Amino acid sequence: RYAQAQTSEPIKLGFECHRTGIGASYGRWYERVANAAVKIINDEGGINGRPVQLIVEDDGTDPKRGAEVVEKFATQHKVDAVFGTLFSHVVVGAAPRAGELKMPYLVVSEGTHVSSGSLNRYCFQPGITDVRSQVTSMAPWITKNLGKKVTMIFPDYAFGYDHRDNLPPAIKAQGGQVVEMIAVPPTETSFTRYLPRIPTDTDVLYHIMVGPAVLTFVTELGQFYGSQRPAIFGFIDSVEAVNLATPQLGFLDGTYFWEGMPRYAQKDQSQWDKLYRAAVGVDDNGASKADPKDISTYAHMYGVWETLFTIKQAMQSAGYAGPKDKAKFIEALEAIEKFDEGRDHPQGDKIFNGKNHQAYGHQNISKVNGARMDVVHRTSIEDGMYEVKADYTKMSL
Amino acid sequence: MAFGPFLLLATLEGLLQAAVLTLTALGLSLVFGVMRVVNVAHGEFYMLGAVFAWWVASMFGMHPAVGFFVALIVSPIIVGAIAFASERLILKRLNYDPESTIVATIGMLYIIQQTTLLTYGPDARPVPAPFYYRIQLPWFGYSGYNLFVIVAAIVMLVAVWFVLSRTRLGLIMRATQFDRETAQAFGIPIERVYAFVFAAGAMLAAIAAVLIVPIRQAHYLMGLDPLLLSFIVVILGGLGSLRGTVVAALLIGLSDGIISVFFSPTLAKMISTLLVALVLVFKPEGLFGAKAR
Amino acid sequence: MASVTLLRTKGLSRQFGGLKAVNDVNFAIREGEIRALIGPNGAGKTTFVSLLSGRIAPSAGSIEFLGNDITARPAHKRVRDGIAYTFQITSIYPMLSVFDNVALSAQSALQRSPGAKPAVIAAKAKEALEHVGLSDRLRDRAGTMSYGHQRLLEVAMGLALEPKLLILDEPTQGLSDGEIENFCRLVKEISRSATVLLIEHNMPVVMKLADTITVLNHGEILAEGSPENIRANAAVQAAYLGTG
Amino acid sequence: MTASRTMRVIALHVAVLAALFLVQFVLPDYHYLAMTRVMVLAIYAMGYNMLFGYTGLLSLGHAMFFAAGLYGAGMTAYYTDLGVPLAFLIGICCGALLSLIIGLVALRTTGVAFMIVTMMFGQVAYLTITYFTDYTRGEEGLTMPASARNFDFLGLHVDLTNAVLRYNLALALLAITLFVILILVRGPMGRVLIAIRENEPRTLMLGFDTFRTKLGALVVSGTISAMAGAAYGLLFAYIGASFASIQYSIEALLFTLLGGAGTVLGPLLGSILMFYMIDIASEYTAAYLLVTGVALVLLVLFFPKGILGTIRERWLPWLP
Amino acid sequence: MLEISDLDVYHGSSQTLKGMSLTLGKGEVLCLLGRNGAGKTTTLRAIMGLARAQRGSVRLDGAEISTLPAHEVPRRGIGYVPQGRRLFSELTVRENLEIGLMTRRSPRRVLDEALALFPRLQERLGQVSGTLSGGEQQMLATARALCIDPSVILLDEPTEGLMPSMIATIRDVIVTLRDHGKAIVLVEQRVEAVLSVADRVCFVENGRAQATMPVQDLRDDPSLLSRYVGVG
Ligand SMILES: Nc1ncnc2c1ncn2[C@@H]1O[C@H](COP(=O)(O)OP(=O)(O)OP(=O)(O)O)[C@@H](O)[C@H]1O
Ligand SMILES: Nc1ncnc2c1ncn2[C@@H]1O[C@H](COP(=O)(O)OP(=O)(O)OP(=O)(O)O)[C@@H](O)[C@H]1O
Ligand SMILES: [Mg+2]
Ligand SMILES: [Mg+2]
Repeated sequence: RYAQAQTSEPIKLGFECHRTGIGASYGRWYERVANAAVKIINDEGGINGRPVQLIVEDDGTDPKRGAEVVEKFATQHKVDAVFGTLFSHVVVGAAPRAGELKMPYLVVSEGTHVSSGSLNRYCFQPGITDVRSQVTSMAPWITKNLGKKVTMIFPDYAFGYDHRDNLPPAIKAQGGQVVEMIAVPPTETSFTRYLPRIPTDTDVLYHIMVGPAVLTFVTELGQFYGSQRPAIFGFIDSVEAVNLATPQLGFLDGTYFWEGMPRYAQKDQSQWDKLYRAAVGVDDNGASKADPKDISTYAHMYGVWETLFTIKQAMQSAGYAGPKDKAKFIEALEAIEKFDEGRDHPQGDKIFNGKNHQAYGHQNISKVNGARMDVVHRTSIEDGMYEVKADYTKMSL
Repeated sequence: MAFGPFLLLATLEGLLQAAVLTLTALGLSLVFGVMRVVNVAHGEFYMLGAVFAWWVASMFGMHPAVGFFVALIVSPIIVGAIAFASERLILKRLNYDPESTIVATIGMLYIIQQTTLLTYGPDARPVPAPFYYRIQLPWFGYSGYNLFVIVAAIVMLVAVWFVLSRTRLGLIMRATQFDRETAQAFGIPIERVYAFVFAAGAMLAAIAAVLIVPIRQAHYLMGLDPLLLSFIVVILGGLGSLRGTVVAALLIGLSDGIISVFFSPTLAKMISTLLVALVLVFKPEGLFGAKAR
Repeated sequence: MASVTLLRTKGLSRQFGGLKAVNDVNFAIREGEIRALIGPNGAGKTTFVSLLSGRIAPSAGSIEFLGNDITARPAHKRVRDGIAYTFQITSIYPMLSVFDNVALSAQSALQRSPGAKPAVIAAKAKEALEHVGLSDRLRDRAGTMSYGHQRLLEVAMGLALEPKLLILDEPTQGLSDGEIENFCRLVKEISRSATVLLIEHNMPVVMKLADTITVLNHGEILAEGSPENIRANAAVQAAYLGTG
Repeated sequence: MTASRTMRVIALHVAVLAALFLVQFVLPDYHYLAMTRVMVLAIYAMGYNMLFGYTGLLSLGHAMFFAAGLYGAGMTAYYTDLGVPLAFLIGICCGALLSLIIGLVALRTTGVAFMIVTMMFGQVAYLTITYFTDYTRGEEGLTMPASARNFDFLGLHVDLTNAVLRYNLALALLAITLFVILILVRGPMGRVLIAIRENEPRTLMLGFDTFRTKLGALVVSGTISAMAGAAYGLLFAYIGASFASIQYSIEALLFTLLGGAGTVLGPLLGSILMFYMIDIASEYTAAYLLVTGVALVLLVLFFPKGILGTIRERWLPWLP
Repeated sequence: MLEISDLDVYHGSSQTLKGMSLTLGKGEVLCLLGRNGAGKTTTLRAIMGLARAQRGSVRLDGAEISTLPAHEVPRRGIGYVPQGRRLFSELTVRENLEIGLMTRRSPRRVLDEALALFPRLQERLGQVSGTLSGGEQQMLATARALCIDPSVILLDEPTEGLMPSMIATIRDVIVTLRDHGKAIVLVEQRVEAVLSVADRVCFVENGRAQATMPVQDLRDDPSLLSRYVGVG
């Protein structure tokens, strides 16, 4: 199958995976997606006629280990590129080492660290839209449909800051107002006592939580409010990998969530979503086909898939033959302008900005209807555009 | 929300945390007090308690209450058995040397935690509460189950207090902690006492975990927080003082909740941690400790 | 020289809860003497010397050493001033070698004259061990020695401090008769360069060594005088000696 | 004691350093980078050992000293243009100052209370970093700007992205630390530290100011840890709050206990072992910490005093 | 009733007991004399199972007890007063005594008898034992051992640190116990104290019983003393 290649040496891709630590739920699914995508790539003849070999290293969701893992990929496994990292602090911790080791580092983290230009030329985020763009595109719909006075609850942690920094201006731009910002320390396991801080005149409660305590958060919100509650809008991160059919979550019925890619197969499900679901082994409810109790991180993990196909695309257009072509590979990535919806990009079409290395795509807003979610609105790409100041291409390679 | 209700809520939450913390800390205190073993794996016994509760509850899926109460009995027993075995296999052979046992219990921590990750997985999983009852107060709603946890913890506490201060077992345990050799010379089978104490300590943590798991979910990393807090409570309360443990747990439970009425959460945590640390600095023997050891 | 007062207490008291362990004690010791402090168990002897050494703080009263008020001086400074204390309950470094135990004392003594070489410390330590007859056990771990030998080590540590006032709290406890004899000789020798305050229950030793005896009872001084006087004192016989 | 013994000790340490110097010519790339990192962490552990191994004070908040160096140096390099050498010095000073303050307060306690109090101060330090997220970016952290990767020092151009330079810088710092500690623990202070560990009341009654000695040990220990932190931040270009978390305090404890508390080389050995144990095990299983756990338990069963500690006890009593 | 033969005990690589042998009959006081470090305490610890014998046997009424776990030994009726008292220092006097009672489920009567011997303790039942004076602690240690209602009592330097009148009390107690038919092993440093209570004397040297003789022999020939323990 790899007949036309000068060499059948595999292309090695380092997958930096949160197998353990607080990111483990995501890591597990990221790994499944990566395996599925690589299988397809290899079945179709690999990249430039060479098979792709996936090398997985666990970073323990820890920035120090993350940096070590990047070093290990670069110098021991001698991979051609590294991808996959989710948690912001791990990305930020490992990025400098990737830059210095001249190792292409493609993350799937949503964070604004890539798009804001604070990392380096070797860091890319082609598979998933950054939080700033997500938030910007949500704001108009929120203010128009749910209310103008917004209270936000977010983790006092990197991921939360992207929301904290970007939501208020976006809401304000729509004539709304963020009336209270409640930062919850990342170590918190119980939230009830933060809830009274929510002003009574709040129209919309905007919540975003990560980590294992998310379910507690939602449950306690339910206990607190009962049936009289403001409109609630959340980022799906709060219930990623969590079964919506859990009795405690009944309270979420009628609330809204941002989803990168809709967990429940929609009526107008695209053929690409169908194909992608089948390849990864996810059923129509977003759970593992093997175990319906094993819920995926569906709204995010597509980013891994799209990143892998982006790598393939760029390597092919660069005629990538080995590590000496890394610069060409980077430039090829930067030269990408858009992705079309299709098998390689099942979430939808995207614009890619080669200057700040960030992709911009459509976002979904879904409503919880009796333990499933249905998309009620899909934003346009333009909704999420903002002025890009960063320019990595000015940095040397 | 007005200040009063806010305070009420913070207090309720503080009581809940204090209740669970007291039970967990009591287990640690027992092990530390009697065996002089700093059991770093204590939090993992707590975690195991929650995980086994999930496991039992999902096996007895007929009614949440059935699953829960079976778990309340079965889970601590399994955890106790695991603790018992590890005491026999590891700690005993180390002769309870303080430094070695720290390393060994860190090792146990990893073993338990990672085995859970391999088998149970990285997700947080809920256990249904035995009953669902929401108390609607004029300002907010509150879970009736939370109040049940507080009461259950108090009942457990009284039971432990009775055993420690009113029974022979308690006397034996207190004697053992001062002088192992002399205790043996008076017919106390210290090996059995130690294994029992270690298992009992773990079981207390497991009970606390089963009580809390309908509110907090079982997760393989959930052990760290209770471990650290328990240590603080045990030392702050004064070693071996049951009353101290309760008071310290209340203090810890209530302080950052109430302080967070006035400050932002992270700042509140900073201030309350600092305050508690300073209490210890100026009263190193703990609030109710006899004297510094 | 013999008449110079080395240490004096005025109204020294210490209470434990309601118990007056040491009660209004006025006490003075002259330079160069061997003073014995005796009294029933629980009379407050250990408490009294703990006050002198600064291990515990008095509830009232003052302590004067070489004319200076040292009541508020921390314990370790008193040691440097020259008040050394050997514990009634053996307190050594069980995991360290016998030599290191004593070397620590020697090092402390030499803090007063800085710039001491390790060789000097070693020499002083060995000399002190020689005195108590442990010089053949330098390398042994202190904790593995028998109780009696640990007591001797304790004394050696006191010696190596080169104190002006050496307080010995029941030093012959646990020593066999043979060792006691050596010990008496040792104390005599020490007394040539230092003042000794000796707490003892072993009456023959007290009678043989002491220049003056102070008897403590219920935290108060019951009697003070020469060995002969004390032996003849009816109150002392009743309170302490039993028969006499 | 004797001159020959001193020679033997010096020879051993010089040999270890020489070996570390020489292996750089044969180490494969990855291990080259890894060893650089391990050496910096070993410095941290050695600082820790100064307090725990020799003085017997178990601190669970040492990450705060590491973080003081990390942030002191890192924030200086990130926000000012004072230059890297000055930033490094500032990092060390931050650690020294912090350890002095913490020492004055925390040393009023002993034993487990000390352990808990330091842990809580450590938590406060961690929370402080996350509280000032506007400057620190909290958990996410900051990466060093390009200006902090290249600088001129004494007329030399230093490029911190150069792996060879980094390795040898780390080694130099390690060597300095090693000899400072060696001199301290073999000198009169070392003996007093050990005496405090073994029996503090007695040491006080031997006329030593135990509080001041402990404070000294804590400051030395904190400063060394801060130096490791400062070096870490500057060499690897990242500072983040997770370095101040309790896990990193426990890590130092673990390195020390594994290698042998109260031995000069123990923490170095412990750091190397622990790193490779995790690194190798993680290639085979996601549950590499399970392997680590089993290894720890086995180690402690057969080497109860840590590796070097047990070797010293059984075979080489002269080991410092 | 107690028979020890050929005990070897090691501490690490050094041998502390080298073939120690003793016998003790009912109602007899056997006194161990010897220099510091001779192995007297170790002998008692070996009887109690606290020091493990590599070789040799300890028989109580003919039954082997050296292989029992340490906590079984007191349950067979051997009471131990350790050197240095070793009380449960944070427990009260009463609790210390209760620990003794617990061992053999002894009746209350035993406690009353023990307290009758030491009226001083009666007054201080509620005090934390660590704060007792040295002499009081020694009484408590002895009383605690009596609480297990032993048939054999091992006393390791019970008069250490006691005032003369108290030494006399302890001596009287030992005599009383003997008269009650208890067998007693007494380790003592003070020869005069020994002479007045012992039936037989055993000189311990270098980990073995060098010579055992009726106390009368010692009274008759004080030079024996200097021969075995170096006292003139
Ligand atoms: N920390 C303490 N708390 C309470 N009481 C104490 C404390 N220390 C000593 N005592 C009491 O003070 C009294 C005097 O004790 P001290 O140890 O001074 O006696 P002593 O004369 O040395 O007796 P001995 O000859 O038995 O050693 C005793 O009754 C003792 O119980
Ligand atoms: N735990 C131990 N480790 C090593 N050696 C020990 C230990 N215990 C006792 N020894 C050694 O055994 C020997 C006998 O000690 P033992 O305590 O039996 O003497 P003893 O006759 O009771 O002396 P004393 O009259 O001083 O109490 C001593 O030389 C001592 O060094
Ligand atoms: Mg006394
Ligand atoms: Mg003895």
